[in-house]
Amino acid sequence: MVEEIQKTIDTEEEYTINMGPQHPSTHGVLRFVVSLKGELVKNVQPHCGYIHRGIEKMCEKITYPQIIHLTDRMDYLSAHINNAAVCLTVENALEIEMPERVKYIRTIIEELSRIASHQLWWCAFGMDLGGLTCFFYGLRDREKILDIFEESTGGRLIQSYNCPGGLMNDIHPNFQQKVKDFIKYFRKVLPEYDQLLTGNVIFQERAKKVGYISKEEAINFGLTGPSGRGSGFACDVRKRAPYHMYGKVDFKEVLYTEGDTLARYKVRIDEMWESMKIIEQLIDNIPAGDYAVKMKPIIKLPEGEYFQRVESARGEFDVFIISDGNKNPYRIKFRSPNLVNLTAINAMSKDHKIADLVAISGSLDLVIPCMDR
Amino acid sequence: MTNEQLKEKILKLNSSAAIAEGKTYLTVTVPSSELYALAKTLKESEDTAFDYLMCLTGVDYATNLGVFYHINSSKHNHSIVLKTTTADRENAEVDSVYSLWKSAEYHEREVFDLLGIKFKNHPDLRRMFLDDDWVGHPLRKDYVDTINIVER
Amino acid sequence: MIFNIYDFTSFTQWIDNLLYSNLSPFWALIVEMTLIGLVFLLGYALVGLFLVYLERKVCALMQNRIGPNRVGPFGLFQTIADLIKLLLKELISIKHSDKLLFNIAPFIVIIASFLCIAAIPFAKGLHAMDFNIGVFYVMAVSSMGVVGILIAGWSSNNKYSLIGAMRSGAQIVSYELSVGLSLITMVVLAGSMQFSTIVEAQSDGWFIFKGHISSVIAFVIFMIASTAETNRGPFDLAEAESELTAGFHTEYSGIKFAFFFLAEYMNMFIVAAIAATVFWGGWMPLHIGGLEGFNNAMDFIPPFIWFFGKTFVIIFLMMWFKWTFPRLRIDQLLTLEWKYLLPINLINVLIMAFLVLMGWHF
Amino acid sequence: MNIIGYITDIFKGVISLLKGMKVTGSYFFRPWTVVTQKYPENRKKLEMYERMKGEIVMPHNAKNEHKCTGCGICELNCPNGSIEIITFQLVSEDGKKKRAIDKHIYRIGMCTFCGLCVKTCPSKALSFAPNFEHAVFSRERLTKILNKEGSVLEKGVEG
Repeated sequence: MVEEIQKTIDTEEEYTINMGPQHPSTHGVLRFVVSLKGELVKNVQPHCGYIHRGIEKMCEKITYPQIIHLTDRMDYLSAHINNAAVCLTVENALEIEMPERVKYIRTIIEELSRIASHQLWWCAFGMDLGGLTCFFYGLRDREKILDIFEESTGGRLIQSYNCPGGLMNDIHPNFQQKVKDFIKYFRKVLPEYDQLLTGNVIFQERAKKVGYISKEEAINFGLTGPSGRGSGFACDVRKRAPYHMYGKVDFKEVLYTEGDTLARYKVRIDEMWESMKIIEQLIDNIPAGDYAVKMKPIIKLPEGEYFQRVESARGEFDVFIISDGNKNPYRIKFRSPNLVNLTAINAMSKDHKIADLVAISGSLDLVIPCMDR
Repeated sequence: MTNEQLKEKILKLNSSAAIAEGKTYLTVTVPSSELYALAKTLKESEDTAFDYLMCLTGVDYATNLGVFYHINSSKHNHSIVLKTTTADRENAEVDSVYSLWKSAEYHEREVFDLLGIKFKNHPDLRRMFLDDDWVGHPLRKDYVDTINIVER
Repeated sequence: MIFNIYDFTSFTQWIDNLLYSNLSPFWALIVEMTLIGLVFLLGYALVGLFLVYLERKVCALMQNRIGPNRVGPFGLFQTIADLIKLLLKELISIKHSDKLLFNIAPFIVIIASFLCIAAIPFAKGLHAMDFNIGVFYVMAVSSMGVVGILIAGWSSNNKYSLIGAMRSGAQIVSYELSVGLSLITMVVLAGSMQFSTIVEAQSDGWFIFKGHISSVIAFVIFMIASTAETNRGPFDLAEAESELTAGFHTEYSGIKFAFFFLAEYMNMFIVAAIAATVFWGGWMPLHIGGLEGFNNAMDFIPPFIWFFGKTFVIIFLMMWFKWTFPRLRIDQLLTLEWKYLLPINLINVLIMAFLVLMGWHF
Repeated sequence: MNIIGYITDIFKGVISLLKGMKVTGSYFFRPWTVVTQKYPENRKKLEMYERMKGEIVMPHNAKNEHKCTGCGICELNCPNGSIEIITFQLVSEDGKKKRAIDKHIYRIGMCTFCGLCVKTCPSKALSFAPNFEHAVFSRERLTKILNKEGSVLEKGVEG
């Protein structure tokens, strides 16, 4: 296969290199077949599927509560958001209204996972550009969120905290205090991120005007999440189709119009601030009540098609369930934001240097297990 | 536009379309030969402006194969579901919407890979996740793999 | 002058006389060279290993980590354990590679850095070779290392290696210019290319103070350019692990990799030593013209402590750069050199020449 | 090229670089901010959160009694088939036949810690334990039998 591609694109001046499946900057097992002319990238062909586990096929054989542990393992950096998407789909299909407490807690934990995910993205992006120290600062602060998760949910990376009908267990009594402490700490540390990387002249030069994509193109390519908002595409599902508590809290949809790597970077940094704002509005007012509603032991969705959009840390994550009335879905489709965002990489990185390809793929924040499913 | 307005508009465009009211979105079922034309008008006309393809799903209905298009307008923020089916399971073919929405490229490759629906006019239709020499399409209901799939 | 108590001239002279009185001149020369070679080889390995340890510890502290702490007290023997591991590792030979070039490349790199040490004055009289063109010699020899890197990248039969090597070539060819010009600025001030003369000339104040703003600019440029020349820090494009996996030494393993590794750290040491010698007075203690008491007190600190102290401060600075900044892109790297460093440098040489001409330096 | 812009560019760049160096430097000179831990040495002091999903255990009381009735709901709910329950018929004193567990087999190598077995158990016989050191030298040792040797069903728990 490689030979075939090589033959078609290897002209006298161009040559191909394989970036991946094992490559330090692809954060997993994604393979880019890059054809280069000197150091200029002429064509990028991504090859996916190195960790294709067939989650959609597996889901057709298991019940709805069991799906949760598989969605955890898709976008493992913001696992909670994926779970909430599936739970929301099932709950909306059954027309069960969640108690306010569940909505509050889900929103808070979703925002915390968004921060954690952006932190990890920040440090990995810094590392892609060669600033190794970023990696440790990001992980250091992410650890604090993981500790909060662990205390309440029992899991650090993969929490399996949601279930159709609410939450697996109530939050830990320390939860509120710890979240407040974290926000206080993180408000102090986040400016350090800016000093270390954002303001740095080398970083600015590396990121500015690299991987430009216009708003129209971004919409056409389906770029969502911070990658789309960096181009000015107002695609935040939290605003456009509110779920949980997002309709009732006050937050800004971060939009930049530059459409380059720096804009996508800034969107994520600003989103961390916005997430903290959302959490602060909710954390003190978690209403008392049940943490879950009583569900039937075997959940069966009525026949029909159910579609739910949520905003994951990387973009729009959609769950599409076709039910035939059984206890397991007839067909379930997860719209992975990463896979769609990857579509644009060829257009973005054309005629840039190979070092820019690394920066661009870093700025799209690709999580390969979510892409491959 | 509200769902009612959309319904009217679509019926005006294509009278043969079957429109079902879903939970939140309208589901418009059209024959596969008319889908591309309808999608094109929906995308290009000013009052609908469906410029963003959210999701493209292939389904195996045991007798026929179906494709769902969840489309949204970034300008008006309304959404609609297009659906088409083909009865030909061996040589299922649907027009590609790549020329309308570029995000369809990988979606369609994925559907081709896992369900075996071919997309006409797709620029680069090959397997997405599986090896090029893989036999069969795993998401089809009649796909058998006695070694890796454990039936309980 | 009190610092003569630490003068090594008589010691080296004594060894020299001893050898020449007992052996024929030819054999005396051979024995002398072997002795110096052995001493340097040992010092080279020790300094190299210590630098690796230091780098790991420094970056660990900057990154909120502990760093090596298992082997020996504070992990001091970690690098020795690493060296043993590298010695025991398999040397992988690659199909379709140019075997001869592939094998000699690490040696060229390490020899180039080894040759440089010969010219560095560690203390008064502790000097392998006091060339009268010392500065010129160091520049000439140190740029030989790039040949090894180019050969390594070419012979590996790996496109990543080749890209890395080509980047390294472009980088060193252009930054050589800045290193040279910034050193020339100081040579203008010192009026000599001989390291011993340069050091002696700083006995009443280091050149970085003597040459006003001009020598400060030269120092900053030298730091930037020399970091680039050693393929370190924000300028490690030849390795660029996030882009090219490991650049020119992707295909090397075992002791050959260790050679590249050691050479990188020794180059850093050499560059820092030259910076310390030319800008901060080398082994010369901190002297301020006119303050005799202070100068005498400073003289009690042995010169090699001054030398290594200054060198390690500069090495720390280079580590600090590396662990703070993101990497540049190849075109930005060349832009920095040709659009910023070179013009500034040329103007700086003129300013310095003017200062010396007018006698406005201290 | 604008000469003033050229010079201000240089100064702005240098200042931004110094800002970054301030951050890393400040951490370098504050070694007490180190966050990593020496893991195997601090094993004794490690405090895990009580809810941590380390492994699934079946709590036994002082009289070596557990609460598992052998109903098999956990086995049904486990998505990976990591639980297997072997039961036998127990004839009680008054002649009634009752189901009791012989072995509650738990394969930790297949477990994904989704928590469905713990959540759905009607008699709350299973729980998570915060033990996380599961590395063993052979795969067989990852298969565990949760009920202890000679344990019986606790009085008052109905199957």
